[in-house]
Amino acid sequence: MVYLIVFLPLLGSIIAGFWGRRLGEKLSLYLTSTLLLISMTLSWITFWQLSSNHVDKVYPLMEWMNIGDFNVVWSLRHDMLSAVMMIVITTVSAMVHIYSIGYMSHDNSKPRFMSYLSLFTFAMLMLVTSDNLIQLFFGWEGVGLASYLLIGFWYHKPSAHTAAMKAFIVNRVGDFGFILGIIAIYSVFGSLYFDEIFSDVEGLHKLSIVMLGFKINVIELIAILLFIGAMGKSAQIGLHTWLPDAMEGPTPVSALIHAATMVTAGVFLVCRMSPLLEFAPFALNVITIVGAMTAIFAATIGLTQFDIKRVIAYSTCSQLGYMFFAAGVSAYPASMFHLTTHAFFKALLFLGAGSVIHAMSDEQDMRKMGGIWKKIPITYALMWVGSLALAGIPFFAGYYSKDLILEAAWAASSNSGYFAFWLGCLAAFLTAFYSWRVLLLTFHGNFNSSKEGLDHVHESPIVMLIPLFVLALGAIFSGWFFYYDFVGYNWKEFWGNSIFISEKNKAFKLAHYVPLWVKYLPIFLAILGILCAYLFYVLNPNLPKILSKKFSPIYNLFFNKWYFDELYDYLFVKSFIKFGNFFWKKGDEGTIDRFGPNGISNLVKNISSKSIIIQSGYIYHYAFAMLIGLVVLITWLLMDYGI
Amino acid sequence: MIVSLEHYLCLSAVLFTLGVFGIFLNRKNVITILMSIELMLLAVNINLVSFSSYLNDIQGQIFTIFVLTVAAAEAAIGLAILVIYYRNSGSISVEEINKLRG
Amino acid sequence: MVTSLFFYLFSFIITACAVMVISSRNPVHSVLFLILAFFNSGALFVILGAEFLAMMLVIVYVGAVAVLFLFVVMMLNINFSKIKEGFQKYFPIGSLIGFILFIEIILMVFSGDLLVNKNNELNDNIPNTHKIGSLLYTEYIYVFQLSGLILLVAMVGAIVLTLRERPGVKKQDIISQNTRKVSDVISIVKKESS
Amino acid sequence: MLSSIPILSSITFLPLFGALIILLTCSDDEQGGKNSKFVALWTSLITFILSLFVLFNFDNDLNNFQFIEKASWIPLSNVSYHMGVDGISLPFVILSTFLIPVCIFASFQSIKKQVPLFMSLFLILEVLMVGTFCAMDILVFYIFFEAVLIPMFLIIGIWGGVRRVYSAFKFFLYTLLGSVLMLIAIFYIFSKTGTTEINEIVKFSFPYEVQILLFIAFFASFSVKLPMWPVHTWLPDAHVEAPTAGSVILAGVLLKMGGYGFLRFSIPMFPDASILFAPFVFVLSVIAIIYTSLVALVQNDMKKMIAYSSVAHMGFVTIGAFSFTNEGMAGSVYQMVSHGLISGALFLCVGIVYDRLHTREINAYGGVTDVMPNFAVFFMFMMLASVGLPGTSGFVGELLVLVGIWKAYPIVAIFCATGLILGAIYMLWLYRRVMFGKAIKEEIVSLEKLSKREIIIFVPITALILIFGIYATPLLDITQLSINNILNITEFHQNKNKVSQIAALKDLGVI
Amino acid sequence: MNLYGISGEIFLAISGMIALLISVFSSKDSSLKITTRFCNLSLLISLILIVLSHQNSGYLFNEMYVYDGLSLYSKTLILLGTILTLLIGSKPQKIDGFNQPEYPVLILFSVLGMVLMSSSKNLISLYMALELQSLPLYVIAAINRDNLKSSEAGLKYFILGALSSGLLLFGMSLVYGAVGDTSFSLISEVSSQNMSSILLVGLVFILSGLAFKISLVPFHMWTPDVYEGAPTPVTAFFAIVPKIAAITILVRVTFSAFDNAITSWQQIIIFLSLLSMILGSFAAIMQNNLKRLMAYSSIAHMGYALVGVASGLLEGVSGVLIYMAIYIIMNVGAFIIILSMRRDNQIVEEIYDLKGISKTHPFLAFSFVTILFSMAGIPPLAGFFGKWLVFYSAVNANLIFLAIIGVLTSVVGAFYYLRIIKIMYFDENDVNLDVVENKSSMAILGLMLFLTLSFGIFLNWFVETTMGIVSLI
Repeated sequence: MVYLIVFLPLLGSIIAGFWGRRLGEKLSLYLTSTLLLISMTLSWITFWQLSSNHVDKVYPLMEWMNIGDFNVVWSLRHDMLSAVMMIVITTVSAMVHIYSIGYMSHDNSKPRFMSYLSLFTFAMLMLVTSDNLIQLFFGWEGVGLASYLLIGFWYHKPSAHTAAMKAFIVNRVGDFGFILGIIAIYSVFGSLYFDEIFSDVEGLHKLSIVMLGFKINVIELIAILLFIGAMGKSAQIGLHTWLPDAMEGPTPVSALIHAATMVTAGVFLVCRMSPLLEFAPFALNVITIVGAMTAIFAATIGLTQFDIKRVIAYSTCSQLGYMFFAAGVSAYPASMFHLTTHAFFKALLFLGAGSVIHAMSDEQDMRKMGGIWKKIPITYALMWVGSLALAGIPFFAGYYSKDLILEAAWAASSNSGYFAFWLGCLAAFLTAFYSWRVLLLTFHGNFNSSKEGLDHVHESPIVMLIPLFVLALGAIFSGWFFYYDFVGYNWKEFWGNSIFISEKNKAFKLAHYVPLWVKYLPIFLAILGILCAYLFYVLNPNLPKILSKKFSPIYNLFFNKWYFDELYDYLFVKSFIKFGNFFWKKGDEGTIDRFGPNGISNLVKNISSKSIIIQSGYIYHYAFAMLIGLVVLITWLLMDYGI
Repeated sequence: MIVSLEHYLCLSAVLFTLGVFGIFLNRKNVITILMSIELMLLAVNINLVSFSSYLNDIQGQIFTIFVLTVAAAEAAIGLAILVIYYRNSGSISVEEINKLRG
Repeated sequence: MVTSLFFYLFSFIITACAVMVISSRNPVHSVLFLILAFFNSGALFVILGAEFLAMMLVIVYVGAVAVLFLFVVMMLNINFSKIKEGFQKYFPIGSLIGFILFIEIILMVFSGDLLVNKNNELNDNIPNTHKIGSLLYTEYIYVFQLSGLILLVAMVGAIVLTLRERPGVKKQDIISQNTRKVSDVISIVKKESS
Repeated sequence: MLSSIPILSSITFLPLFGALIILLTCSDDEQGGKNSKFVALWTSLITFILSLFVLFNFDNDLNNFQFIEKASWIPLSNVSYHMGVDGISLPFVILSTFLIPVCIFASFQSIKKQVPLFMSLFLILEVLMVGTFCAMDILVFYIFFEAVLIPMFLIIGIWGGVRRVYSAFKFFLYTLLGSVLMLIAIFYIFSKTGTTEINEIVKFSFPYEVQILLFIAFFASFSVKLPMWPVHTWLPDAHVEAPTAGSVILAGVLLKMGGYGFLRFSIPMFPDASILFAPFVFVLSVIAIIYTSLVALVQNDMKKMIAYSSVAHMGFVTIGAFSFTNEGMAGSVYQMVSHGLISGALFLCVGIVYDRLHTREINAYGGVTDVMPNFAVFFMFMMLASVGLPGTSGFVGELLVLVGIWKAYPIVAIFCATGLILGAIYMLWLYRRVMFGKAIKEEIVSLEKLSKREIIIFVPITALILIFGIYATPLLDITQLSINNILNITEFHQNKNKVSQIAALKDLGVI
Repeated sequence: MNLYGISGEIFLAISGMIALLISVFSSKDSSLKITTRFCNLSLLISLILIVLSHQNSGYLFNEMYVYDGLSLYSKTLILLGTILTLLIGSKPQKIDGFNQPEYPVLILFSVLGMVLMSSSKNLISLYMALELQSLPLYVIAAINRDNLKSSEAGLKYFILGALSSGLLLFGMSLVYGAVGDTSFSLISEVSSQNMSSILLVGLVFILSGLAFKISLVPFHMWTPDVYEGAPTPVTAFFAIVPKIAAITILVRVTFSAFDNAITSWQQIIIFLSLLSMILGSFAAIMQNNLKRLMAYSSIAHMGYALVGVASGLLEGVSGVLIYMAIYIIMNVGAFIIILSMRRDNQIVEEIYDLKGISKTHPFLAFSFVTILFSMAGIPPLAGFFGKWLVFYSAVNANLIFLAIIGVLTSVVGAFYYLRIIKIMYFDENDVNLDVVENKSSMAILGLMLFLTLSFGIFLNWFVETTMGIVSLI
């Protein structure tokens, strides 16, 4: 069954990709969606089976490479972690497939799009079901590729393919760390299989290597390297720049890849590697701090953006920060829990936003929207659901998971934990604020575009709304539905061996026993955020402008995304080109060629033109040359002889 | 004998060197060069004969005869070439024989 | 004593003549000095006991070679060429090299390595000419034949290069002379007598 | 039965017959061109099939050369014509026999003048390449190795681009200069050991100082051929000017001769020197990876860019070979094979658009995807393979190399891995500029789609890249034992007392 | 006296004189043709006679003449080379401006000189044979007597040749003085006991004189000028045949007469070889005249060949001998092409005249390319094997630096060979070259091409033969 789950999407992708045009658009659309639905159903079934019998299984496929100890086998691992991921992936993916039928109706390369989507799903499934790190990396890169293809789907748009390229390359930076981490693991453990690694980790965690004269603990090094990989994929601060730009892709893509699944691969990786990370306290601290900083940092940018999808993208970024600091304080189940709930509500938000954009005829700027809630009431309602879940308003999905994360951070009672807690709370406030900013700017107030535009606004077709409903169900109920299993007292039994928390790290255990104010503070802040948003964008619409003028440096900082793009542009893009040109013109042509081949050949030509001067044409010169030769020889030999 | 072999060898060395000088320090005409060559051969002959005489070995003298023969033949051919060169260029100045070079 | 005196005299003359040969501006003078040098060398050969060679030298060189030179010099009507400027700056290095060569030969001569007195033919009563004659046609017949070939080649070469058939000059043509028939040449024309 | 047929010689010299037939019978007109294409294609295909026979009969578990043929050549000097394949050479033999028909087929349209000569040169090239990889006698190896210059020089020079003369000369003289020193070293080895059998020489252990000098001589040859930084500059020029098929074979096989040489000669014959020079090689390779990647980034010429990327990829090869680890060396071989396929295919891609538009300027393109969708797929695939996406053969090679070098020098691995990022940058940047965007320019809009012939060329390469990407074991199994042999030698020498090495260095005045 | 051992030479001498008569008494228009044919025939017959008579080895005329394997080998090469050059040069002679029927006769006598030279075992016979060889060469260099260049070439060749034979003679006189005899065996005896300074200086002088004949730097100065100035068939002859005799006698002098003074002459040979390789390679780069280029190329080649002598090993000598065979093959091939070059019935000899020949005369171009690559020493062509053998012997003799300089200069040399290839194949032609393709020349070219391509197959035969020869020196 697991085979089917994983390979049905691939089948769909191949069929749609190669024969899509011949099959006809419709057929390929339905085919891929159907296959995905089957895959989804099967994954739910396997999930139930697993949660009832708790038997982890590895389904081997075939050998990949085998040289000495370096042995990799394609195989599908089915344990709780992957099962959870599988249901998330297949569900969201199936919904997005269906949604795309409607959303992409105006596009004329639908088969290609569906093929990419299915390919992505396949890669993601390979990632989560992998039994070893190399296959995981395969999936990891595969989703990167699919993301690249999908972001650049509208390759006519320069911004789209630039964004695609950026996504791929920034991810590559992360992969750089990841692959080195994998290799380091192999060099330490002599194996790439999770089980073997984890069983050895306890004995090896004190091992260290010397690098550039520094003695570094290997496990810490590995953890950091892996985390770099996770950072890239999950758009953590520093490597986040690609995510907002990725919004150039079609909205279903944003929902599937850049909200629900692919970006959470980093979180998945961290959770998957939990048995190893538990022995790397320093790395965990780093993860916590980076996660917390991302949470707040992305939220601040989200405050100021006007592109509806970008705001949600930054929100995703921020939420990923939550997941990471949860993992950083060893609350992996909480992290996974938030991952799951977030997948639903964020996909919902994106698809909702997509619905809005669809309604607005591909307009994404919130300043050009407003007051359209009456025209698209269903979308409006569903967006409310999503926002409530995102803000962590009680009894929506986000509430359960986010609160738990903050509690765990507090319960960690370490410096980094407190740091994460306070930043997380602040981010919760900001989250609520910008969520409602989106809602209010988009649906309320006056329509800020042309009249015809307003007339044109229409509710999305049913095929787009069904997925929204399904996801809304998830956004509302997945919190309490999964709470008990994922993070409840029974969590150990539920997750089985797939997540490991060291006895030393008690944050997760203690998360349920935090002071009350810790529990209520986030809710309070969220409500406060909503109220502030109401104040800013309904009661006094001039306030944002006044504030932004007053605090223009900060506003500009936020609005320009902390100048990360500019910084990178200056640091890397420009300098790479500068270096490249320097090496090419000055290095290759100016030095190597000039003094190398060209230099030598010129030298040879020079010597040659000098040497034919000897051949002057005068007999006496010729005779003289002979004589010199003779004299030199005689002198040399006589001196040798001893006269 | 009071006149030792070294004397003759020195004389031949002088002649030989003068012959060589005549070839490459000559700036006048080719005939002088040909004559310088004859001087060199003369030096060789003096060498051979003196060696022959002091070694009391007749081979050197026989060698000398052949050298003389060859010298005559060489002179004949050399002068013939010189003549046709003169016919073509109208000059036998050493300075002007440099159409072929490089 | 007398021998050495004569040796020095002849040597001096030879050397002086050699210098004149290469330095005299008039090629005719050069040839004449060359002849003088040969004469003196012949004298030296006599001192060395090689009378036959001395005669050869005079006959072959003076009688044939030098005269040939003289012919050519006269025939070619050579201008006295001027010494060009390049010569001056070239002279020191050239003479230096030549001088080094000379010094080295002298050094070699006086290095004490001279192997003298082989004395394998003690019987010195046989005259020089006789000795040469007896060897030349026996032991050295091979080389002797070679020298003949060389002379033949020299002759052929010189003729090939210089022989010219000018149009309008009458010369022998043996084949056509022999194959001449009366009928080709003489035609009898009947003329009416008046 | 098998041993009675000189199968390797048949593979090696069969194309020669094809070349002779073409040279003797085909005139330089249209009909002759057609005939020559036909003969060349079929000859190379038959050769390929024969080589598959070798591949399938190759025994992975036999720890020695196989299909050995030996004929005495100069008995007085103990030089013999000696052929055989082992795990290291077999992949390259197959690669050569595979790429030649591809190249010949690919140049059916693009070569317009002197077709028979072109075809016969390619067949001769095949003879020499296969001979290089099969030779078990170092002199025979050298003869084949060096002779490759002739056809390649002519191919670049006659059918090349505008600056073909400069490039052809640079290619020829650069590589010749590199390899003549090796010739002297070979003579030295010959005179010291009295044999030219590779198997015998490996057993001979040279004094340390001698090893260093010999190593340098061999290094001069192979590093130019490979090419390594800073002797790489001939490669971009040669690639840019060569006709498509020439570039393919240059990148696909000729560069590999350098890497093959390191594995076959430098390392096993001079293990101590190799160990001594390994850090030096790493430095050069790392520079190559970073430096040439950056240079590739700023190129305006597609072929030049891919050429620079080849230099960077070859950096992995040397790093892997000199890591002296099982994974590293296997990765090095794997990387070579995969790079042979990938860069060959990339050059084919460039050739396809070049045939249509007659420019290699990246800026002249844009939006090609619209008009040539199939091409876009293939190009995309090759690009991703070049970037080293898992699932393609490029990944396996790079991964194994990284694994190997991490075991030896983690810090080198870190630098080396930056190549992954940089590679992605320039390849994506290239793809973006050529393929993406709107097809506005008129000449782009009117581009022809891929013909059947072109698709037929791409399909097998793509399939191979993919198969090697997801199922690496067969190729790794072939190379395994041979690499173990080399490793045994180097490990033995690595464990030798270091003091003696230092003492020897002092003698040489290095320290 | 049993003259069987020298019968071939005697036949040659007599037929030379007969040829002279034929040239005089045949009709003017056809005399050159007839004489050439007669000479070719007699060369062939004498080759057969020599091969037959040299089966055993022995001495004649008081050890002045020796017939052995070495002389057989070199005589075969000389005679074959001469026949080939006469064949390839026979057609275009008229256009080249000379019509003297004595031309083949002179060549015949010169060849006789060479043949005898390679059999010399005595300084006197060596000198005489050398002169017999040289004098006709001076004449035929100037044989186009109405041409200024040709006569200048002859004049230069003559003057410098006379100077060199003066040096040679001076050296011989010194050696005679030091040894008291002129036969090689005695010289060898004395030099083993006492290598005096006189003997040493004599050796230098003798080697200098021989170096002139082989045109080794710095005694090479005549070569480019004479090659350029002389009519092309003559140049072909100069470039190919005299070198063999000179190299042979050099080998004899070094390995037979001065075999015990190896340390002395080795240095001289190394010096000459180094300079020749370097100058030959470098100076050729700037040349645009094909004949001149071939001159420098031959200088470089002689430099390479001498590396084998410099090694002082017998296998080095064997390498040299094989190198000479290869040298003949390549040069005969190259000169066929040079001789075929015509435009509007005019001789052309600039390399740019070859432009685009690859299209108009593919066979010619292909052959020339092969030969040029072979000259550059690229395997698997003949030239490589020559270099292999000599450089290997140098390495064997621990003269690694010499070998390294050798290969480096051969890379430089490759440059100018490639330049010709570039002109033939890479450049577009504007004016077509008319090519005089006569059948015999093309057949010979085909043969040379075949030998160049497949020399590796015959290599073993050559190695075994020459090793057998040199082991008896």
